[in-house]
Amino acid sequence: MADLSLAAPPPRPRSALRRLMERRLALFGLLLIVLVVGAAVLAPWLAPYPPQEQLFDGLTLEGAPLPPDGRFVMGTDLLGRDLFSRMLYGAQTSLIIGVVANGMALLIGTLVGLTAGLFRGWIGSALMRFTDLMMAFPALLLAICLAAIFKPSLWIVALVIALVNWVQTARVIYTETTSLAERDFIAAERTLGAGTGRILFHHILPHLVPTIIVWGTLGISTTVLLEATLSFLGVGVQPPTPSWGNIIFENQTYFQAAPWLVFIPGAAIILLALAFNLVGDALRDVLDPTQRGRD
Amino acid sequence: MTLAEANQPGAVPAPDPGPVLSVEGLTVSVRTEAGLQPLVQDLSLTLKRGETLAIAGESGSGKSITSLAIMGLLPPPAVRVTAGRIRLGATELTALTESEMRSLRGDRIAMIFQEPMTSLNPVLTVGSQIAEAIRAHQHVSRGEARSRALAALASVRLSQPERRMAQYPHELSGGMRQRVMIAMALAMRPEVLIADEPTTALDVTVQREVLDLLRDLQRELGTAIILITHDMGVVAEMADRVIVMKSGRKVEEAAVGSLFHAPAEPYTRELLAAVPRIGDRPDRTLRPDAPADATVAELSDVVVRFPIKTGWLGRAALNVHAVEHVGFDIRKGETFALVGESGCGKSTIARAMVGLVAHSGRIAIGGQVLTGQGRGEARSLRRRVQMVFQDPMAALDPRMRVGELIAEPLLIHGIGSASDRRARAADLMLRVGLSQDQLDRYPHEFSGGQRQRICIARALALKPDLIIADESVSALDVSVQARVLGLLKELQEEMGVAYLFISHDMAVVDNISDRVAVMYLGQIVEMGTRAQIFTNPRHAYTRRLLDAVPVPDPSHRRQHRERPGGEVPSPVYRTGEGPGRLTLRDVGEGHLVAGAG
Amino acid sequence: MKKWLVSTALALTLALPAAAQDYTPDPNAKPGGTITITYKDDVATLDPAIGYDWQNWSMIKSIFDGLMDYVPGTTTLRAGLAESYEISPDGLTYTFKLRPGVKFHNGREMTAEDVKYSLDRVTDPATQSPGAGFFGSIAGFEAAGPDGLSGVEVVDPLTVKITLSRPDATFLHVMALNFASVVPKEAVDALGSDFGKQPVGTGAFRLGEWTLGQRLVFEKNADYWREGVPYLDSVVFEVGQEPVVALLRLQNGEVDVPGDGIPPAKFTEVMGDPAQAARVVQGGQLHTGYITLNVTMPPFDKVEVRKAVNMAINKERITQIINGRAVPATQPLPPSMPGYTEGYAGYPYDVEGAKKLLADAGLADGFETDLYVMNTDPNPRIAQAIQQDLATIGIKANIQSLAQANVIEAGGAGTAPMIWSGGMAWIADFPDPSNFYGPILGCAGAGDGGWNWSKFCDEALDKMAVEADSLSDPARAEERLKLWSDVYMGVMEKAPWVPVFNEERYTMKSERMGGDDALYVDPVSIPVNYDYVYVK
Amino acid sequence: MAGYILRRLVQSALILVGISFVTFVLLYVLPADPVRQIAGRSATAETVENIRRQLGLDQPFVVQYGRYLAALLQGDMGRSYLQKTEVTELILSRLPATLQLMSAGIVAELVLGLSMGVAAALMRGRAGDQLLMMASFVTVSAPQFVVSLLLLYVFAVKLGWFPIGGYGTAAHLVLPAVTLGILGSGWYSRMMRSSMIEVLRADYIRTARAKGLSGLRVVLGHALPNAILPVVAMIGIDIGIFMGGIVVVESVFGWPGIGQLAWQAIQRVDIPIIMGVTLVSALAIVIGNLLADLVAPLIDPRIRLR
Repeated sequence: MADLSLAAPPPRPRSALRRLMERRLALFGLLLIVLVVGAAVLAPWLAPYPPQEQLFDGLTLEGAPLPPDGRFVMGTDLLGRDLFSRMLYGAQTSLIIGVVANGMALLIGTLVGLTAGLFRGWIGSALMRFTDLMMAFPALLLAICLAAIFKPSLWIVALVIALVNWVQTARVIYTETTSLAERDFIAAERTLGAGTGRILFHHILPHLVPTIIVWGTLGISTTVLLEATLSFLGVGVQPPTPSWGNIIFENQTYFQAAPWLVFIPGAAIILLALAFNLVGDALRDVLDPTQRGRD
Repeated sequence: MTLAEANQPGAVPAPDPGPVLSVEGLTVSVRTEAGLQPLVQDLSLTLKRGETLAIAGESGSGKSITSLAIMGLLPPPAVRVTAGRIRLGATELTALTESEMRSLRGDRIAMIFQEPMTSLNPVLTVGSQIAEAIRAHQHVSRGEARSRALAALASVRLSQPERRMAQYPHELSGGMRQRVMIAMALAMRPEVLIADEPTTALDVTVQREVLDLLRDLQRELGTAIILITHDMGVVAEMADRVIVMKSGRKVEEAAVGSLFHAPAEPYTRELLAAVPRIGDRPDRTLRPDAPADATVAELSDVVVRFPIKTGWLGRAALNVHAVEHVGFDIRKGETFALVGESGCGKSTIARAMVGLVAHSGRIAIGGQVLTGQGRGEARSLRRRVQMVFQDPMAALDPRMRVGELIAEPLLIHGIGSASDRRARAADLMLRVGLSQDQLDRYPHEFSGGQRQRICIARALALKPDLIIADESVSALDVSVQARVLGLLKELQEEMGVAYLFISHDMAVVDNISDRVAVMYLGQIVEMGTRAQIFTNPRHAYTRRLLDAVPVPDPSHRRQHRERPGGEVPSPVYRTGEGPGRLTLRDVGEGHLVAGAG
Repeated sequence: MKKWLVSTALALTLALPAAAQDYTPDPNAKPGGTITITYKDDVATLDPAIGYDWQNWSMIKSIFDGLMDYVPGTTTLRAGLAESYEISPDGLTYTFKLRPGVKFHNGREMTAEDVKYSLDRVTDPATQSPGAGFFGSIAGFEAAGPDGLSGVEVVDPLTVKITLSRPDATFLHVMALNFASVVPKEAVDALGSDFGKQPVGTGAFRLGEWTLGQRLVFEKNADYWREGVPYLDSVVFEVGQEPVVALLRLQNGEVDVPGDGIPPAKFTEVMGDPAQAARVVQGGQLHTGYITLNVTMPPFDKVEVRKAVNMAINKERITQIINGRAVPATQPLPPSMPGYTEGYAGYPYDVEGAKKLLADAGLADGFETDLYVMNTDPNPRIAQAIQQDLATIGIKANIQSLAQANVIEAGGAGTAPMIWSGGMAWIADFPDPSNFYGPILGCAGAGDGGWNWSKFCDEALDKMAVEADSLSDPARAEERLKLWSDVYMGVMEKAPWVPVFNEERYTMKSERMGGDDALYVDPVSIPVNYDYVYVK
Repeated sequence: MAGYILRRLVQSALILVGISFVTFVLLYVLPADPVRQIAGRSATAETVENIRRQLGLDQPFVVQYGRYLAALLQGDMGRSYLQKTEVTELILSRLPATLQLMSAGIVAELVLGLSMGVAAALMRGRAGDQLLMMASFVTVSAPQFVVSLLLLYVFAVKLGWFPIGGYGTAAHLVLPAVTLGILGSGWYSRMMRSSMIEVLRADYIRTARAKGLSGLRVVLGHALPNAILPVVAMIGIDIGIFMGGIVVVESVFGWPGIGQLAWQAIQRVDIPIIMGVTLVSALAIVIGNLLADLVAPLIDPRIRLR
């Protein structure tokens, strides 16, 4: 219905920032992100207790954790540590994993998919065969081996997660790139004499932004949980460093006896993923000039 | 299907003089940030039984919206009917619920669309799509629906209807698909058929056949047709009455004869004046300062084949012979046209010339030979040949601003500073008739014609010797088309640039070209000056092409020829095989014709 | 577990009347019925020469018999396939008289040849038995191979003579190990490596069905040579069951004994409900959880540092973390083990004292080190508690929570400064103090790849240990235990370990399960002694 | 077509060889010694060396890998170090359960994901859409173990509708399959939603409506087959991700699949089993991808296999 856009000429666009600000959901997401980042940064000042301190009165005599109350707003964990303090410090770890590891995975995946999609010759097929190989490789095993070979630290874990998680992104980006490469405006660029680099970064990459955002936001929660799985296998971030994922994993069997130990960090991960998604969705629309005036 | 052929359209007297469809004061609005915006305003029309009413107008005139409003297919919730009434016989359509409306659609009122490729579901067989339309309205068995679908396919004179039933849309040619659409629309013998640009996407010879078919079927079934089109030639040939629309309003309504011969409104006159007609222009003499032998492009024996890999280890068993041994020259400052129908290889030649596809044979631009590698050609060559594509929307990166797009070729070739480039872009904008304060807008904020101007400005940025215009005005409204053609001519006068003008539209080609080559199945069948080709076509195919063009004159008579919609000959051959090579023979004054002519 | 029981067992010499101090059958027991036991992990193998997991340990016990056996629910030795035995005065020759008429599950009668074959097989390196080392005292062990052990002789079809190269007070216990089970040669030859999947023994149960990864069914051996047992018609083992789920199924009446015990997440819930708590049997086990301190790695090469660590650990707190399912330990041996030093209080929990010791060692500012731990709950939690305790005296211990195999590797290679033993910890193979020394504290295990993760090697103590074990004369058992007690006190003096706690067993059973509570905390048959329990 | 499949199979075989190599390298450099596990805690140094020699683990890497590959080509994956059972037998005995659970899980995942995606697309921009997309986040972010236990607790223990874990009947299959379905549905619902929105804009949908078809028929008969295409390609990718999730679900529901086998083997460095499971799951992924590619032209006749 090309007629519509012509019949109603779009009003002049306002600045991207303002448009972003006008979306209530996006603002809510942004607020959540700011909150989490704030919690992570200000953890040393906000936390009522050191995150690893096993409080003498944090456990019942039988060794059971304490439910949330006035003193421990989120209760205590199995070692009698204040969950609220651990959640605050855990935000640091989880943000780094969710943003850095996921970001690296996206970066690798995008680069591989993009290159393979644009250079359809032997480079492309070599890259895609390699991607196929990695895809058929059990991710968890790879992560365990990599993490066991390097000594686990936060950054190594982030790297391992990135090395495991880029594959799906690469595949999806590859598919999209190949279809974009067929489009007329790419042919037009070629006739102008545009080099591959220019086509790649100025004309193809911007069109991949929506896909990257979708995979990026969904990837946040999965990477945070993957870190937890790795911790559980003993190749993740080592205790007592808290991360939202490993708080869940440490306590998952207690979901009945001490539900707060599972559901509070679980909700935090979901909210974090949601926040990034809300902002990502809005960003995607705002960055796409063809969507202006259609919100 | 043996109805009288010589009859004038609409000559069959209508049994019932009362209108089958009437629209009164229809207003359709879209909800935007700025509130309700009317798309169609206060439109009234009546359609009598058996008559063909054409709604003519350019993009944005609201003609398609009107048809969707009648069908009850406006995209909810943004667009809706805000005033007026639509009545089908005694039924008040605007008062119906969606499910009541649904039972009418396809039964009493049907519609066919512009793009037969995208309007048929690609994953369902032709037969099942038609049978489904029948079963949606009548409780018949699958077998019964199938046999009726088969009958419907036969009635649109599709070759091998039995086989078509099991085929998928992509296995059919464009003309065959449109026949399928018509069969589907008419399967329930509706009272009203709305045909929205039914032939716009088709080749001219196919268009001819589809129009003939529609007219014949109308006579047989007595269906009233609303024909929505921008093509005044089609209007002249098909319509009994015409409504001209502009910006959502009716401009003029008249019987077809009086509209063409005595248009009442200035807009109608303008519109008719813009319509390109064949044979109303003398041959042009090239600029005197151009030496006769100065060529900007020489092609000889150019061959492009695309292998279809099928076999084990990806050996190519089949090849598409897109371009076969083509050779021609383009002289400095002239407009050389390549005409032919889709798939004849004309665009492939263009792509080969800018290095987008690999070729064999020799292509030289300004004496410099393109190697056949496809990509990575020397940059200097790029500067001398530029290309303007058919669909300006697709050819402009939607995520870049117009100013950046126009300046991009300069940036790529490292010409000037950022401010120089911007100044040049502004300059070019002015040159193609746009204002420079539009530099920061995005392509989608422009109309189709404006976008094509942007593409032209972009092509001009590097001051090329040759611009390849690949169907560059085909998608534009006639008035816009006329203005763009004017612009191209003007630029040629001014800059001495040569054009390779690729088009399927004979009238446009006649309008702009100096020399013409006609292509069929990858080979040139006839080549000569404009006058030679248009006044003295020697090859059978050229004649057929010229014959098929609808003439924007209702008094024009044409011979009616019947040809069932079969398969179009294909340029696909097994490896090692290929089409017979045509040799061109000079029939006088450089007029070259293939074979026996 | 009472010390005197074992002493009595060792006091038995010459031709003991087989049934004399044997188990008194439960008058309420009645035959019949089927019970269901669950495990999380797969049962690896039922080959007695290979099986060394705690799940298959008790299963193998029910399918096979050795020459010696234990009184059900105790650590008291009793005769098994041997009707009687004689020990030569020098303690170097054991002559076993076999019980006549004992049949393998395949119907063939068991003879002395089978006993010899079984011992030859387990010590043959080609068998790759993890238990071969236990037979080191048999003459000819070093040359063991396809030709068999020179120290094992068949005297007549019902008599086997075993000659030792050195006196070994634990030898009768060794003969009660699964590794010493008697297997029929023809079945092993026929099945080769698959013998572990289709075992043939003389035991109370025979293997009925084994669906890999799902279930095993043991069926009653009607020809079992012990009268009256087993009571059960069959035992079904369902494997691959998450402990939490197994407990839910128990609460639902679908399972009789969850083999993995009560998961920590459910422990307080179960113990808080009197009806459920009544079905929980509590008992000791021959287990010690400890921290190894690598004495070859500075600063743990300083005994002050090791002592300081011993004093820094708050054992009470750690037992609280595991819901009090253990008692704080003072020494390597668990309290129920003979040789345990009564009255020894161990190192006190004394933070200030620990700090002072560190300062004495010149480490007043503390140091940084690594603490290795196996990654299954609750071990990382315990490690974190240890970490916090160490932090209070200035030691920064980074936790390396790894898969079992990786921890064992680090421990064996001697690259781990500290290891928390949980999950891999020492549960005794047999109830004798020597079992806690050789491989894990002695010089023999301190080499590369050995299980002595402290790499502690004290020649003097090793000599004492050898001396103790050569006291095979049952009459000198008390003397021997005293010697062992001294050895472990010597170890505590050098403090290569921090003994943290001795785990208690908590076995939960279904309503219908009958039999003495002791059968449910049987020290050698975990989780229950299948041969003697019954359905009410 | 046959040529295509053959070519793909050769490619797949190469991928499998590649995977066997990478896995072997990783396990070779992994700091854990399988011999220590086999030898047990009482083993002497000689015993350990002896076992190492018998297993050929004292050989250089190239020799070890060469031997493995040679045996593998004859269909021999070796014997488990700790269970002493043929790896082939171990895997074959568990494979049916995993395949069953996996197919049921994928069906559940597709049914849930696709219907959520379609519903969201139809309610685009409205509250229902946002709610469903929110739900997709919850499922993507939910810890597998907790979801498994929660479902088990509610539907098996409390309500008693299904057995508490185990294997055998269709009733046993429901909960684990639904768990996997819920966990994986988030990705599909998102993909399906955007694909559906795209398709609903297509001309042929307008044609279908112009024919007077009912809304349901338009969605199911015309939009769905078109919208599902990108999702089919996703299934191939998904099988890989699925393999990870199946470990936890299998262990909670006591499902005797290869996930549990792998888990135990990894914990104890039982290299032949790890190798075997890796290769089998890689094979499953490769076959899954092949199937996805073979199914695509059945849905969309425009796709030709070349």
